[in-house]
Amino acid sequence: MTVFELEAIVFVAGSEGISLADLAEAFDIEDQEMESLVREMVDVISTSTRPYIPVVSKEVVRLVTKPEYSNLISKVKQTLDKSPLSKSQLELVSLLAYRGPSTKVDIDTLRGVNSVQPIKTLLLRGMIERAGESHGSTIYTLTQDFWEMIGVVDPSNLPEFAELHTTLVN
Amino acid sequence: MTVFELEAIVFVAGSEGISLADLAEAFDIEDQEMESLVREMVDVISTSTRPYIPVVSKEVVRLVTKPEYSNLISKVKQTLDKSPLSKSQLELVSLLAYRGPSTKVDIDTLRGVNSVQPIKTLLLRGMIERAGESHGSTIYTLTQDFWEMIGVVDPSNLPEFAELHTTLVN
Amino acid sequence: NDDMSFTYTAENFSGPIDLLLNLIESHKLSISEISLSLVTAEFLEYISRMETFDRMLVTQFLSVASTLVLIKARSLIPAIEVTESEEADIAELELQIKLYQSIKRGGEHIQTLVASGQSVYGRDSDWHEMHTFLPDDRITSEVLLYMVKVYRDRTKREEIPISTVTESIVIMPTVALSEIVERIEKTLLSGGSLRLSDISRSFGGDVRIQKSYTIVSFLALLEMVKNGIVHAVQNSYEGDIEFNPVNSV
Repeated sequence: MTVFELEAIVFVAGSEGISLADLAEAFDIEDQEMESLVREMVDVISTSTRPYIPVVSKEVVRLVTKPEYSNLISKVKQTLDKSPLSKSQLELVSLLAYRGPSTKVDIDTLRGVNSVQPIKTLLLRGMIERAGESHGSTIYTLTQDFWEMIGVVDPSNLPEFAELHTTLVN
Repeated sequence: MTVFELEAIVFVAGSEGISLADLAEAFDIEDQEMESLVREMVDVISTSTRPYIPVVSKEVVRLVTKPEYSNLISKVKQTLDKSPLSKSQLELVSLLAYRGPSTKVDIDTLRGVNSVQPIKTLLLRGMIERAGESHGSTIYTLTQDFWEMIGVVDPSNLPEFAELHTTLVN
Repeated sequence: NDDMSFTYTAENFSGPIDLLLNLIESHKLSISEISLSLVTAEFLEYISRMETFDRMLVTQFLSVASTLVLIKARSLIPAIEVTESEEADIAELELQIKLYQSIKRGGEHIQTLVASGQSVYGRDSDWHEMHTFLPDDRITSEVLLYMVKVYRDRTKREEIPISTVTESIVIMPTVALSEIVERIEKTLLSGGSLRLSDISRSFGGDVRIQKSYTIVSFLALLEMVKNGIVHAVQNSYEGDIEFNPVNSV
């Protein structure tokens, strides 16, 4: 398998992306070999004139446009409503971004207030989505559209991620 | 505007592509200039290692993967498609089954979340299809293949149909 | 202690923890039991002037207030007995503020990212260009039935406005601090003295409500002591506290 074959697949997969595990299965190669191929692809694309870069987040690889095209593209493509987030909406997305997917109960406990309202609004704005249940409480997570909106596709690239994540997870 | 800026926009436009007229209008340049820019982009991309080429058809430009990758792409698609439907996809088909054809707006309102993602996936798996529009919102319905898969000829044969249908329609 | 410039509307703070963190930061303190005891008075001042009557929110503020009063009491009377569960409440409040501080800092980063306009864009998947039906063997009419029922039950649950858990304690905020102050003032001005233990007994009924009223009364009395209307005496080290009007001392 070549780097360009891999790029063709990732191109077709679009913003849904494709997991490294699925790629390894489809091409019948070892996970390790797959990872090194993906690394090679990242190198090739990043140093080329292509207007996008591959991003690997949580074992899923996808192509997104380079940040320098952001203003230009926003003229022709509207994704999420970028009107300012309210204080409680901002707290909620921050919690999910730095802590990871969390149940309603965890969110309420961490914020010290009931979060029904900001959850509803963020669901409708397409910034968060339901992702199953744990102990009878709905789990919420940020959407791909949200990450693309803030221009950070991999959470670990958020400012101060390591420090804030550790505080919030323990 | 540079060739690569143009490529970024066409990339984001996906398989639907973008019309030359829309491009010219968004960037406030002459049609002629736009056409020569598109020609330049075709040259640059065709001679590069990119796994796709720009295609202009009926005044719409889009990026399509090079023919030599077709076999590979179908093979990968088949591997991926064994995956079971996610919870939100299941919820969506269940609602359509018991409620009947519904607009995107109805679906979003019922589920309380934006359903772009599950709709996309279900469309590509051939489980739902578009069936016109109502008040500017696309109507979705389950496909014949779907009903055959679950072995139900008529929705009213679904268990407890009458009662649940009434709940969902009101 | 003259930094009282913030306005008293509920909208300024997303909740009691946000208010506490703001008070601590405005005094350039770090998060600790000591700094919590220092900002207690301002926190209570805020509650007494709160204009919201969102019962849920008031309950949440009062629950934090009760822990703060405990902290304050312990800082004033070191010998005060604190139960294990109260000790845990104090530790939890400190931790909660620290966690909240991280969330708030993360929120600031995200706000900057949104404002910077560095969005990236993906491309819709091309898979659907290839029309093939891809079944999922797990789907049966029973699965559909189950999913619709889960959906129906979920929507029903979401329609209930206030959880029944909070229902039992929301009765409390219906008595305003000012009413209690009035009641205490009446007793004191008629020349009598008041003991803290009498006050809590006078509320009777539910232990939790009794505790809450005692806290509110204690706050009211502290406020009066601060304003020089009332004099407080504690005769023995761990004894009851007796309040007398200043003019009778």
